[in-house]
Amino acid sequence: MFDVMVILPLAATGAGAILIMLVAAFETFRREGISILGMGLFAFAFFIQLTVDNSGDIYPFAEVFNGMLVANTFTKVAGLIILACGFFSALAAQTYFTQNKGFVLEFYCMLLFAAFGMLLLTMVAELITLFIALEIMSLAVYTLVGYDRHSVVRAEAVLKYLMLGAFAGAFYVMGAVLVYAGTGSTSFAAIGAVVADSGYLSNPALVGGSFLILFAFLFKAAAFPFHAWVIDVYDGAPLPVTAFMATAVKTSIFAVLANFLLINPEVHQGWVTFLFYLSILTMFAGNLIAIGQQNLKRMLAASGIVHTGYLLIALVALGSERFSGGAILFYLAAYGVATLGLFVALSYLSGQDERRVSFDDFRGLAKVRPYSAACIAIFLLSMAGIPPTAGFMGKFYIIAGAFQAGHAVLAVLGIVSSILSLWYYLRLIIVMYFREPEQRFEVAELTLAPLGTIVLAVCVFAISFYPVVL
Amino acid sequence: MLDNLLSLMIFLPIVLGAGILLLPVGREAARALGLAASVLVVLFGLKIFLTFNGSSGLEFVERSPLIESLGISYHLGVDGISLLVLMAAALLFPMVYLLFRTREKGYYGNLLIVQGAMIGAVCAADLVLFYMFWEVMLLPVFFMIGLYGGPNRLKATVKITIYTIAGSLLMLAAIIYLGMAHHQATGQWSFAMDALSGLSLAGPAATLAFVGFMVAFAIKIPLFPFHTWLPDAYTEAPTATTFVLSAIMAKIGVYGVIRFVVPVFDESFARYALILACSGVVGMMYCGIAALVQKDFKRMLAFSSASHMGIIALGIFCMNVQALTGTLYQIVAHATSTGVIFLLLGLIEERSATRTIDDFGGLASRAPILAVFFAVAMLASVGLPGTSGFIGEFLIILGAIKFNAVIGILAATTLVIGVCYMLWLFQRVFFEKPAEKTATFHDLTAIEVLTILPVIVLIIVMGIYPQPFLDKINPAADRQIAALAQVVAVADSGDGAELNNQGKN
Amino acid sequence: MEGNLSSLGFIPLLPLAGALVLGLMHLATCRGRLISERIYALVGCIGPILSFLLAVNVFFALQALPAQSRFLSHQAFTWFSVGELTISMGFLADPLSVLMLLFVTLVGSLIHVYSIGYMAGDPAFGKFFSYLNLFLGSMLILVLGDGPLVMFVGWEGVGLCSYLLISYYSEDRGNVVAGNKAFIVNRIGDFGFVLGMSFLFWGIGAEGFDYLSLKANAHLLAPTLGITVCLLLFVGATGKSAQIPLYVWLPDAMAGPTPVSALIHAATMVTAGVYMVARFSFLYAQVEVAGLVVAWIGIMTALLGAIFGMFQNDIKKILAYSTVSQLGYMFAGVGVAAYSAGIFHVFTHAFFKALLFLGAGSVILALHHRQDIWQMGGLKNKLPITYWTMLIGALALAGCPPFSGFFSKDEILYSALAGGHTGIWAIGVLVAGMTAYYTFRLIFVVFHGQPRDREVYDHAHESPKVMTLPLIVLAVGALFAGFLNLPAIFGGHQQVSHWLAPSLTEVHPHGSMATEVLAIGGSVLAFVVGISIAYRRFAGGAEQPVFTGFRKFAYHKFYVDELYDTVLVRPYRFVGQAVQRVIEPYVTDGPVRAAAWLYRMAGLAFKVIQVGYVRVYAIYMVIGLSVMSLVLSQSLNF
Amino acid sequence: MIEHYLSLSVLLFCLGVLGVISRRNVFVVFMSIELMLNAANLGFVAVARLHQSMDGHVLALMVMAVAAAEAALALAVVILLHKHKGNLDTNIFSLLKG
Repeated sequence: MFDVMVILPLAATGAGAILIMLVAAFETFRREGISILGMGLFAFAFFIQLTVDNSGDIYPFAEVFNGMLVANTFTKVAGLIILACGFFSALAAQTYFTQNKGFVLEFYCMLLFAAFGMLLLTMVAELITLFIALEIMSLAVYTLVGYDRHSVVRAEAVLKYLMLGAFAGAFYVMGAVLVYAGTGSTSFAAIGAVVADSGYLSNPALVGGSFLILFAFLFKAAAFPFHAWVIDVYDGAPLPVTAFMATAVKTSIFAVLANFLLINPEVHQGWVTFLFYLSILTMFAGNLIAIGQQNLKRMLAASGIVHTGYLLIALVALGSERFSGGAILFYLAAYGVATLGLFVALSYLSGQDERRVSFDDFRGLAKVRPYSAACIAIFLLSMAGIPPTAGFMGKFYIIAGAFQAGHAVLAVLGIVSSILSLWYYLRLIIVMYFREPEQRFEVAELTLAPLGTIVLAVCVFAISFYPVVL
Repeated sequence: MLDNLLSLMIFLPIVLGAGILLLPVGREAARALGLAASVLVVLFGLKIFLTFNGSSGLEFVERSPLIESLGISYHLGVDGISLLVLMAAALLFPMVYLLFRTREKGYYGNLLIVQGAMIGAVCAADLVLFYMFWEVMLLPVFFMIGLYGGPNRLKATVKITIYTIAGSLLMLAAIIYLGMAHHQATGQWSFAMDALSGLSLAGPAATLAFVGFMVAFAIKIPLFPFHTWLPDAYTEAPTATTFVLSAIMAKIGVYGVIRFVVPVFDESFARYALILACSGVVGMMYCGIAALVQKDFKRMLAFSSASHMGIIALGIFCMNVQALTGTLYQIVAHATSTGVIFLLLGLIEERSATRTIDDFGGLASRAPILAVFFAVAMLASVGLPGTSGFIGEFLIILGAIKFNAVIGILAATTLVIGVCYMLWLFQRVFFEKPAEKTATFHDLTAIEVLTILPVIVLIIVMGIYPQPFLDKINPAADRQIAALAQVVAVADSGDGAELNNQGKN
Repeated sequence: MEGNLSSLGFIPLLPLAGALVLGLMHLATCRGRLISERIYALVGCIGPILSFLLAVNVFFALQALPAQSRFLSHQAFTWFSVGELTISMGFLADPLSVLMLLFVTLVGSLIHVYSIGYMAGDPAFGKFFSYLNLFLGSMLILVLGDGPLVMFVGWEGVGLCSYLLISYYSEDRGNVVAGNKAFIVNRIGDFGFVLGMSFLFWGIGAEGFDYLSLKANAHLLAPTLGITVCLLLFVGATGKSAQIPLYVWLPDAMAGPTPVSALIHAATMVTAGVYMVARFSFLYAQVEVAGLVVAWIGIMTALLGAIFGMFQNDIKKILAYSTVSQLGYMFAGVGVAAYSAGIFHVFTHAFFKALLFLGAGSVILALHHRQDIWQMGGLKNKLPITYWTMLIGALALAGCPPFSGFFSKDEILYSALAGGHTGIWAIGVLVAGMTAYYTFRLIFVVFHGQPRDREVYDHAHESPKVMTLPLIVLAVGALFAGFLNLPAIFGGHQQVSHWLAPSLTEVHPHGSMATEVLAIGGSVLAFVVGISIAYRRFAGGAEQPVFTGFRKFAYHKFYVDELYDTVLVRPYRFVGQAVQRVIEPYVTDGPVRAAAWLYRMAGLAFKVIQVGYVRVYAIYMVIGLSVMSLVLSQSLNF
Repeated sequence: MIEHYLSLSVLLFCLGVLGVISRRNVFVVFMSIELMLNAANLGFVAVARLHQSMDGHVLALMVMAVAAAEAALALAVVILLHKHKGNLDTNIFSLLKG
């Protein structure tokens, strides 16, 4: 019975996706109805996930699924974050499509499918299930990016995403092959056992395989030097989808990455040095890309790279004993709230056909729409890590973790990079507040997004003192 | 309600300010609210000052856990070191609301928030809490300069914000390092000052952490050569912001050094005290010289303020009770004098719509009362005996000479340097023939006089009868110096010893 | 051994209170002058006169005590106390301070009265009296302070008042500049004073930082530190008392109203330096070197002042330089450890120099603010009182027996000679002659001969009673003050020296009769020579001479001001400009700007890399992958 | 013995990689990716044989299924692109850059 509870959110999203697909077949449902339904399903799944309390590792239906899924506090919280991201992306979409063309009813279906893949991804304990989950998520997201057939930009975005995604996916499979060759099994537990008795570095096939798998994850997480796609794709994708990618995808990827690295402490040890340098490169590359950008979506994509860098720091510092992933998840939550907040705000401020997406378009926003501007400022400050926002605490945990793991250098460089990141976060605030308005920022009336923005702005402070165990 | 007075002093302004910013409030209402809140804070502040007895350590303590897993707690308290800074942050604000009556509501709202945050920073006894207030108190300044500043405000606001946040983020790293060090020592995260001051830190990491703290505070004070954000910021900022920055926020930097750096990093502090002292003295002379040639009234005063901060900071690095007490005293003395000077400047600017020194002249005959007030504040800032400025400055010079004769002699040049630019300014603005820009200049109104008069009186009283104030801060200063004692002994055997040796043989 | 006398506190307090009241009255009514000058004058004069009476009272109280225990003190309250340092706002009345007290309050009161006439009709009458009261209060704190730090309060206070009063006519730029000059130069002196005090404190101040304790512990002071302290304190003295090299401010200070010049820049404030050195006699007595420096700088200043005084045309400038010169004498006196002689000269000088200045003021007022002596002449019939009183003053200054100046000056020269400082004595005699010369040059040109400017002469008229009365009183002082310290050779008992003895550490040189005769003869001779030359040159009403060569050089004061300007002021300004224009933007702020610029450039570089070709992105990935795998294979070596 | 299979599979895989980074025609690129996946499949079955376990074969089937799904999407994208530009050169799709 309990196992059912564990996978119920999963089932709910999957079933919901299919449900929407079916009702979309009938013309009876209008956009509003569908969007409410989609949001409702996300909320429903969220609350189930919330009610499930699972301490320790649970392998739901171990004998049926052959222990390819595992649920624990970590997966639970990750799932919560993903579902919340899904909910707010849906909310953003609801508003977004009141003033943007190219809505298809299947949008929410795809959203739910993607969420389904992500939830699965957080829970997998076996390589091939992982691949399937990854692909469910990816295919859904590809579709979300490119479903608007009339826009060449979307087409280009989906081309880039799909091509490079599939490319990386192939590497993943190859990695799986090598790991399989090295250990004779694909389940994390078995691999862990093999590492435990025969050692890790002494097993070239395993090392090479896990290297390729790692590469695939790093690609999805847009770590340097595999970041190039993320900027163009975020730019090309519709705003709600970008929001979803920026938050939910990142969450699921880091969840699975953490799980994979913790197959066995040795594996983690094997990659610490790598992740160390990667995190540094990623942070600084992200900053350097971000300062050059004029377009907010691109800037946010680049800043997303920077945050990937921070998360990599957290991965480096993973205390492999008593792993709770607290720092990672808190950071993901904080980052998710701020990013979603921005995208939700953009989804109604950007106006018809995403007219306003560059810095200069938001000149003097504070004079015309003070509350929106205030919320955006709050989100930006949270991203920059100014207390008492959640972003600050997130950074705090990560830096503390880095120190605790003895990576003072990483901690200091993380600080330095957040100094650099002030540059472009402040820039938007300055544009919004200190410049004179040139337009009226007219937006569609009667939409949920403004409300959502305010809710998220409150969350920025609300979750900031949520206790987390390092 | 009055048992957690400090929280009240912190959050009454912050909440009110946030309310003013968020809710649709008229500017008049905003000003009234701001005035009311600041007056309340003044009353609370006076209550604290009067009921404070400096004998024990922290008083008015409030403590409740914030994040157990990291040992972060909401921990407030006042002691002799923070008392006078707290007074400076609490007492001076009503003037702004009384003198500048026609600003946007955001102006008043931000003022409230910055006051609350500064009081918080002064009272915080937990490093993370301190850091939070420390960062929060910058944001209103950022917005005030950007929204209500002068023509080049954008450049100025970006510079001050990135400069200071950069510094404080380095401090954040150092803070977390301290917590980690405590964790290593005791297996328990903690950021409480009492816990951390017990740590014995050594090695390069500790030194780096020390540097992290010092950089943050050096930027805020500002210590030479980290002062370059100051002239632009002070000049472009609206009067109230300049007042806040120069009168109080800079002092909080000094306070931070005394409160956090000295107890925790005593060894590193003693080792680098000489260098820091040099930077203080050099800054004093450098900015004093730069002040002489400024064309812009406000910019000149900005440099003069920076120059004084140099000498004030010097007092910390001399590591003897005279200098330290001098600094703590000078914090208030300079806050009052500089505060009055900048506020008067704001009034002058309002009346004559110019800041170029050469446009002025003959104000003394046009506005005698204004001239007298300005003169008193000016004399206090050049340290004339009988004004508050002298006590602190003399104590600092005295201590500096004990610490290191050369430093002391250089420090004493402030007597001359300060008077040079100040008198020249006074001559060109208040004396000589009235200029056409000041032809229609009218003197202070009754309200303005009544607003500023108390501070002027305070300046004089603090110069003639300082002992009550000193009694409050002496014990704390003694404790700290005593804690530093053996480290100072090490340092003295190096440098500051000639005098004592001469005294013996 | 020391008693308490609470009335001491009131002596400075009264004028200060007066200053406050006057100032408030003035500020309250400065828009429209509602208060008549009479009230101002009344309020202004009460303070000084009461203080004078109190001073007299204190004098008698002190006299009642046995000679060696003549110390009355009053600790008003603890000023500030930090660590070893404890300063109480305390006042000390001992023979030395009481002597100063008496003539300061007396002269001060007289000049207040005089000012009623002189400043009549001034728009800021009240302000003037407020400043004057403030000055007197500060001066009294200076005199009565029981320790260096309390003295320093008055020290700076009088400096401030001097600044305020010099730039009293602030509409005129020159006056303000003169005021700034005075304040800044004084501040340079105070720089030395503060350092001196600090070193002294760390030397022996821990047990108590008032004169009596310091005197008690003086022997503990290390010699090197002792010299440092003495010289640093003397720097302070040079600033305040216009000695080389800081004398330059005093002549310019004549920009102030004449009573100010009389009170501050002749009688009282400028002698503070001498008083201070005498106060620290217990230190200077320990280190002869310091004393010698003081003496030589003093005598050199005397010479320089005399030289300049001989070639000035402005009546006040002449007197100003004579003040500089006389101050030089005083320092020569205290320098050769003849402290009582120096102080005695301060005492007499106060009378005759104040007298001369007030006389000059009356002349200037009579001639409607003309100050060039070459526009005057033959005024003795027009202004008889002024003439006779000034004549007395001049004789005293010139050192004509039996006028006061003669005795005091002779005392100094005698001590120098007896102390074996023949050089100082010789120069002193020379200067005495020059003094006689320029003093009577002034007298003859102004009062004798024919009027040079007829219609000025015709409009001239004697000043009102309120001004001439103080002249007369001072004249009496100038005439008889000398007899207070009549040396034995004239059958006197040197009362002043004996009176001062308890508070000074000095050894009276016991020169032979011959020395004494030589000294007296020298000064008398010098006087005669000087006055006779002056008589031959000017008594007959000479015309303004055209200065050439050395005289021109001297007339321009050896171009010292210009020198200071080029050596100190301009370079200082230049450095300021350099800091502002070059160092600030490029050196101190340079790194910051450079970093920002670099950051932006790097950002552009990344924009370029982001080409937008998906294939290229794939290549990036592969490159990254291969680099990583390369590193991997290296690090794992398989 | 197994090494040969694995090296063949790696070789094919590298060919696929080369194809992806060297060809500009979208179609060919996707074919190269398919090649990479099939190389992996070869590896799977070989290793399955080595370990005498069925897992590998199952995995290969799974991968094929996923590959098919991907291919379907890929074809859709190809058509989309062709509709927009009438050309399948990846380089002409570079509106998003900088």
